[in-house]
Amino acid sequence: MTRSRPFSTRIPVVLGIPALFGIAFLVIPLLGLLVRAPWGSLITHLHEPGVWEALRLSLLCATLATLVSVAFGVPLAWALARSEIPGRALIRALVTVPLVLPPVVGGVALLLVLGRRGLVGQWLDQWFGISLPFSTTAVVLAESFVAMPFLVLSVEGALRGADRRYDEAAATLGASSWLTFRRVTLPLVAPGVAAGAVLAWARALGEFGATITFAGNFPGTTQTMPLAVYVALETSPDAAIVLSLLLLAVSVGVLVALRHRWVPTA
Amino acid sequence: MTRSRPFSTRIPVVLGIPALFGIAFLVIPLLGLLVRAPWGSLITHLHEPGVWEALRLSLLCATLATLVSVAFGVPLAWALARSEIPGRALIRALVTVPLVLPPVVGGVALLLVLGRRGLVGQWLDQWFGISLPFSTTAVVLAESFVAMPFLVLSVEGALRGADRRYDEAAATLGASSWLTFRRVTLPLVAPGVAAGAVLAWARALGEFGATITFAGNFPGTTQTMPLAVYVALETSPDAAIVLSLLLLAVSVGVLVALRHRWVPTA
Amino acid sequence: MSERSEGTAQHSERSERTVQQGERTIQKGGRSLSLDAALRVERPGFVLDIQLTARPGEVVALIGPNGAGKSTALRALAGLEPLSAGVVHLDGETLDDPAARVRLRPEQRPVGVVFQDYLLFPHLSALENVAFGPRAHGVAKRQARTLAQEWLRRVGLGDLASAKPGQLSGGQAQRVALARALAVEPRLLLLDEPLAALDAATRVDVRADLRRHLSAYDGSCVLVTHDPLDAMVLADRIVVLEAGQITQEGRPAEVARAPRTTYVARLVGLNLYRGYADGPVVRLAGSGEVTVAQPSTGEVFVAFQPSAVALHPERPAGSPRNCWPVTVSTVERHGDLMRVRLAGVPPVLADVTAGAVADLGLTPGTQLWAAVKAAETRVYPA
Amino acid sequence: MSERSEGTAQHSERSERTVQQGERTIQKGGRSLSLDAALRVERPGFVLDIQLTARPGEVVALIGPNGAGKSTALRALAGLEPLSAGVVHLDGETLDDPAARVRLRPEQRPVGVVFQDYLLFPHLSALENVAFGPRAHGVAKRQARTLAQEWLRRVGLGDLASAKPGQLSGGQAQRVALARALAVEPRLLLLDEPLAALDAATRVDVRADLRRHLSAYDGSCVLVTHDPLDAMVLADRIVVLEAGQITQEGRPAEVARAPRTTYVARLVGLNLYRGYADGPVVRLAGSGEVTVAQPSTGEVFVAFQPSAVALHPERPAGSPRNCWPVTVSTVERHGDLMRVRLAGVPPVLADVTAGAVADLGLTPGTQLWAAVKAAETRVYPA
Amino acid sequence: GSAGSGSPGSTEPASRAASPSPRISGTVTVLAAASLTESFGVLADEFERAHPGTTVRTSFGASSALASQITNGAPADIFAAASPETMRQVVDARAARSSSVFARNHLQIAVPRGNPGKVTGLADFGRTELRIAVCAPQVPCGAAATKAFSAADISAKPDTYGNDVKAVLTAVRTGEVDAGLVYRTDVRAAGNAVTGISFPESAQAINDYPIAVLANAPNPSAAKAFVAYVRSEAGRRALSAAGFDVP
Ligand SMILES: Nc1ncnc2c1ncn2[C@@H]1O[C@H](COP(=O)(O)OP(=O)(O)OP(=O)(O)O)[C@@H](O)[C@H]1O
Ligand SMILES: Nc1ncnc2c1ncn2[C@@H]1O[C@H](COP(=O)(O)OP(=O)(O)OP(=O)(O)O)[C@@H](O)[C@H]1O
Ligand SMILES: [Mg+2]
Ligand SMILES: [Mg+2]
Repeated sequence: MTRSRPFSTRIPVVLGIPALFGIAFLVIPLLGLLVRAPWGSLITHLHEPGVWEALRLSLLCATLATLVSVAFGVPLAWALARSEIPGRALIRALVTVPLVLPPVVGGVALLLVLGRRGLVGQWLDQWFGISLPFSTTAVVLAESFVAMPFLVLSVEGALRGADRRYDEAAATLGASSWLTFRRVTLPLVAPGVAAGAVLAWARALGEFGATITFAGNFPGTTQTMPLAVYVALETSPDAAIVLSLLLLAVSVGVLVALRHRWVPTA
Repeated sequence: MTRSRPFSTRIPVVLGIPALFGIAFLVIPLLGLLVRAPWGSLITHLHEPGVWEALRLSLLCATLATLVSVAFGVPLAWALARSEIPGRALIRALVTVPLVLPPVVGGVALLLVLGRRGLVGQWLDQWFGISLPFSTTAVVLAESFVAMPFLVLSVEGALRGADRRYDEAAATLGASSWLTFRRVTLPLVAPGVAAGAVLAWARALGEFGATITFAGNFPGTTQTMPLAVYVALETSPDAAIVLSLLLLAVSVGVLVALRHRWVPTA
Repeated sequence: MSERSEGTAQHSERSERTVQQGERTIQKGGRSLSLDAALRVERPGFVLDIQLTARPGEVVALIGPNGAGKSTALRALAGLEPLSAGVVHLDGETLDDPAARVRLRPEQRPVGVVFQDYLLFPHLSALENVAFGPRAHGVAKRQARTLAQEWLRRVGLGDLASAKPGQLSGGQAQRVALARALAVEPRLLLLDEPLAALDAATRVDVRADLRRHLSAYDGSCVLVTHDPLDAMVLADRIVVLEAGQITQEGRPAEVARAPRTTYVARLVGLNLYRGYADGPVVRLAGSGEVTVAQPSTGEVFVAFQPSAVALHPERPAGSPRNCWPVTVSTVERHGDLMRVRLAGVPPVLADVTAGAVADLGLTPGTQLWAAVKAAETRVYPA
Repeated sequence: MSERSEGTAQHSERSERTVQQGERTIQKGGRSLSLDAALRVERPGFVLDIQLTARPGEVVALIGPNGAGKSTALRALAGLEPLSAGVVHLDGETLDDPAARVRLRPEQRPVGVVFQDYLLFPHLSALENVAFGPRAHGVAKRQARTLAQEWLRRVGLGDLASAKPGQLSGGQAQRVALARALAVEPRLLLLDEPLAALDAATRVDVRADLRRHLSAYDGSCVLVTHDPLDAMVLADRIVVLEAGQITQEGRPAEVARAPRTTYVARLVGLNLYRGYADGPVVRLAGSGEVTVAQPSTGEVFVAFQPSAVALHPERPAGSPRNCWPVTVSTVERHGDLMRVRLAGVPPVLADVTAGAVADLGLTPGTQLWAAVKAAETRVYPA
Repeated sequence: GSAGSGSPGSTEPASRAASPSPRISGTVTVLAAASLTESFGVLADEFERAHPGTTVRTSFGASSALASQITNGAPADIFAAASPETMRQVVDARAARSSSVFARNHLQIAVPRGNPGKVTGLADFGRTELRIAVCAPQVPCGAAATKAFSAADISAKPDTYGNDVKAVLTAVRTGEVDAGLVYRTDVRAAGNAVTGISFPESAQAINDYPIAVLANAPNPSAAKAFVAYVRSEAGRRALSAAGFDVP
């Protein structure tokens, strides 16, 4: 009879091997980048103008986009999972559209709606003198547009997996559906929301196509790291690799540091 | 006292309004595309050579990439959520790397590893005569690389939300951890897996940067819809919009049709 | 006088609620119904269709076999289960009336519920669970916490206020659930087996506490329980639910004395038969007949206690009017006595001493004669 | 002889298990221990530290107040809770021994568990839940289903085989959980309140069924229960667990007759005091003294039944040797009688008739004299 | 001037391109800059017709991405880049021996339909009230724009830097900016959605398109024939039609 060492959780082989493959598949390309990175000229590349500015802007915009996604995406996920709104299946499918849309086309679509001559944008411009494109706001909007679906779908999945009877218990205690949502439903699906927020943040951080099209690429206001990487690719692939690694290092660092927050201890 | 209509689930205003905003934000840009689409020349654009080929290839590759992601991503998610492997926080953060990495750089990284002269690819070439890049397999790999993290993180979130005591109950009935996983854990987090698979599929369907870099843009073997859209943008932006809409229509159609499968009835 | 502890379902008429209930009876007398409900819930393979009423301050015990629809009835009253027909009035207010398209949501109903599986919010501490209801009703945070602490103290968990439900034992969790439901001071209290997980000693305390609490407030209470003693001690009226229908209803003592279904008879430990009386002889519905002391005519129930059944290895001569051959199915200890389940026409339960079991060599399969004196039987119209 | 129904915790010595247990006793006599465990589990604010043994075929009832550690002990035996020290041997095999770094995983232990909250797999039907264990043990699909169907039939749920747990009532779910645990035919069976949610009538059947099943197989069984009757009927030995420690252990009749803690005394409905005996007078540990019939010396327990307590409005003259002033705290119905909780030195429980309650005008706060004859007390060494 | 290692025409005299080639067959794989999509599409069809038995596989993408593919061993025959810079990366990696410039592209001002900003020349790029888009200086069209501005002695006030020409062109097409600086080929491809305005300084803002047969070309003979075809009269015709200058 096999005897496990005391107090260890055993990973069955049928799960362990694919899991190892999965990790390898996701991580080895990163190793490829690290191996080929121009370690000699690293410092030089990091001191090129605008790099840190772009990093700051990336982190800021991705975080704001995540907040926007949470603010609107969580209620949307709740409506999809819990309420009986008509055409739910269609709405759910439409929510995935920004994922499928090639990002450049997504940027065009945003311009068509929010641009100076866009469906909504022309009125914003005319009545309030607000012009969104080519501003930092536009970066946040573009990133929110591509990132929100991740949040919505993860949170909806988590909500469907959660036990609705806790909501019933809250209702019998006199809690309105809003209070129930805030104090019962949401805390119960916190891991799902956290996972969705991480997905959204990471996706926003890496967003490129929609941003360049809708928000443009102006150092200091709209040039995020992926745009800087793209520009660098043209002249010096080495610099592009260095910038990508910087972006990765920062994001991995942030996620590891946040660990205790986004992975609630059970 | 307010009286609700019989048997309707009420959406509280504080949730309903942001949910509406969320829907509008995600769907109106699509309307923008629809309004500006060249309805007159629609048929012409749809009959341009290679369009249907590209669509077929897109659906095929995205589906295969989703299968790959599920096969490797679910075990990985399980290992992250349930086992005590060392360095879990770091692995979890590294899994998000493909999200953050600008996709073109992701493609370069894949080339660095799996290319004919790559870290792994050179051995594949030398020993087995296998060359991955610029093949349909490369498209699937590139799409899997960007799509798998979505699956892993959604499923991990769902696993963390699930009640582990059912696993304990299965163990006391003599079930190995693999049987428990297959017959108890996995069915319990089915909504999370479904949400993750949808995310991964949609993301794979829209994948562009890593594909064009790692797999090239050869009609019939590696030119998926987003690449076809890119090519069309060069010659006719109208055609690009039509192709994007075609891609969207198909993906929304597929998701609505699958609804009963990926949204398990509670 | 010998000691009788928990579980004695039998009731003498003397033991009416004269002590603590004097005032309540007066209160109730003058008032109309507090709860007045007709519930119909349809499910594939199951229909619940009952009338349920309660006067102010009255405690109604809902008893019945597993799957009879007790929890379903409570859920319907709480607004968690849509009625397919019927109506729920509470203190003159309409909570539910599908025909008039009126349906208050659960949170709009002044109803408190203890769920059969507690449903404590797993992410909140015991204290926060109990404070949740008062908070939802607009009580200030600090005050709600004080209130919650007080309720926890009352159910004996004052020192576990900060424990999460996952860190509570089963009985502790049930006590928190009870405190949580009581803390909102509802006008209708719905308790689904509120004492099932409590240990026997605590149960006595909590039952007494609940008793005191229920007498103190004039809302109605519907209590589901499987424990006959709980029903006897806590309830003013017992409603027996079987397969979605009410099969008997009445004061605890009445129900215990004159059961009208096999379920109730087994609950209170009686042998019960239905039959057609023609003078002193009742022809039973299954088959067989029983001679009784009080002659009557028409459809009747015949009941007698297991202890009234004498067992003999041979056909006895002498006074017992009822005497028939039986075969032992099982023998099990039952309190001080051994309870013998006997197959025959009719089948019957007998309580005998352990000594008798040994003397008669009772094991499953033993053939015997059962004898019951007519004087021991009770007859009442069906 | 009057009928005593469920819940009577008191036991006369006559009612030994002579009937169904003849063979088992012989079986056991010849064999060594089947389960031999020392469990130590440490948690913040709670330590479980007990020795637990069982002979082959023996049923051990674990009773004790809520939060005593009963479920924790079962979890530790099943391998779900790591031991911080101790050892678990089953039929000579070591299941757990942290010192030797041996620990079998739960699925490697031949142990079946019924959890307090059932933990039925929500996505599988009742049948599939029961078939799960046999399937995991390698039984072919068709055969496992036949087996499961048979088990469901035995717990009376043959026609609910295809229902999902969400569609079962509480009691139905518990019966499925019982069938599921029994279907793997484990060598050690751990039952955490397996009958708590069953309705009183079904409970009698399932209890008898369980009794029969437990006598049929020679694995050991540890049973957690709050129902004294379950413990008496099902168990060969009772282990009383309080605050993580064993406070008493013995055959059901012994425990009922000579409780050693207040918890057990309340469980079986006795007044119990600890004190120092010096001849016929026992000075109680709290304060007060009791005169007893059997003189002795040293630390002793004194026990007497609530029905042995007489209540008087004035200090009575005459024979009772023990007589002291008390104040009524609560009065509640208890079976046929009323149980009066009295504060005084010492505090005491008295059972009186409803008539006496009315005559004496007993309401909380009434001042009385309690009297107990020395002949009614029982004394045994502490 | 050419930035590549070979001067124009150094390897393949134009005269030989037109002459009937030796029997060639098989597949030619061409990696070409995205801006060549239209013209190379036409050329590939014509080449296949002229040489029955051959197939031309084209893969269009950003020159830089194509260069990465080639240096990582892409099994291609020909690389046609949109900038000498990227070609040099390939040559430096010894993936191609030499290259030649086969086309030039020069800048034009693009304005939305109706020219709302009333833009007439390069001087308008200094007007702060206008919304202006140009390419980022690191990418070829941006480098060319910088040259044009310095030649005209204008300090341009762009509101956004496109990462490529298409980003600038999209901004113009949707009316987001009043003027952008793009290639003439792009203005032509965009049809009547944008108006092109030529300016004299564009002569200083020219971008060269080099082409090369790759060192590891699987089908070198057919590759040479295709390059020759690009440089032939037919090739020049197709390129000019798309708006390129042909040397
Ligand atoms: N969600 C459901 N869907 C379908 N049938 C259900 C559902 N819940 C319960 N039932 C069925 O409805 C009937 C009544 O169930 P209910 O829970 O009301 O019984 P109960 O009287 O509370 O029983 P118990 O004493 O075992 O708790 C049962 O037959 C049960 O199987
Ligand atoms: N997961 C946990 N973490 C911390 N403490 C716990 C946990 N589970 C139980 N406890 C505490 O451990 C003690 C023993 O709990 P256990 O569940 O074993 O009690 P029990 O004897 O089964 O009680 P009950 O009769 O109420 O089911 C209790 O005080 C409980 O609060
Ligand atoms: Mg129930
Ligand atoms: Mg317990």
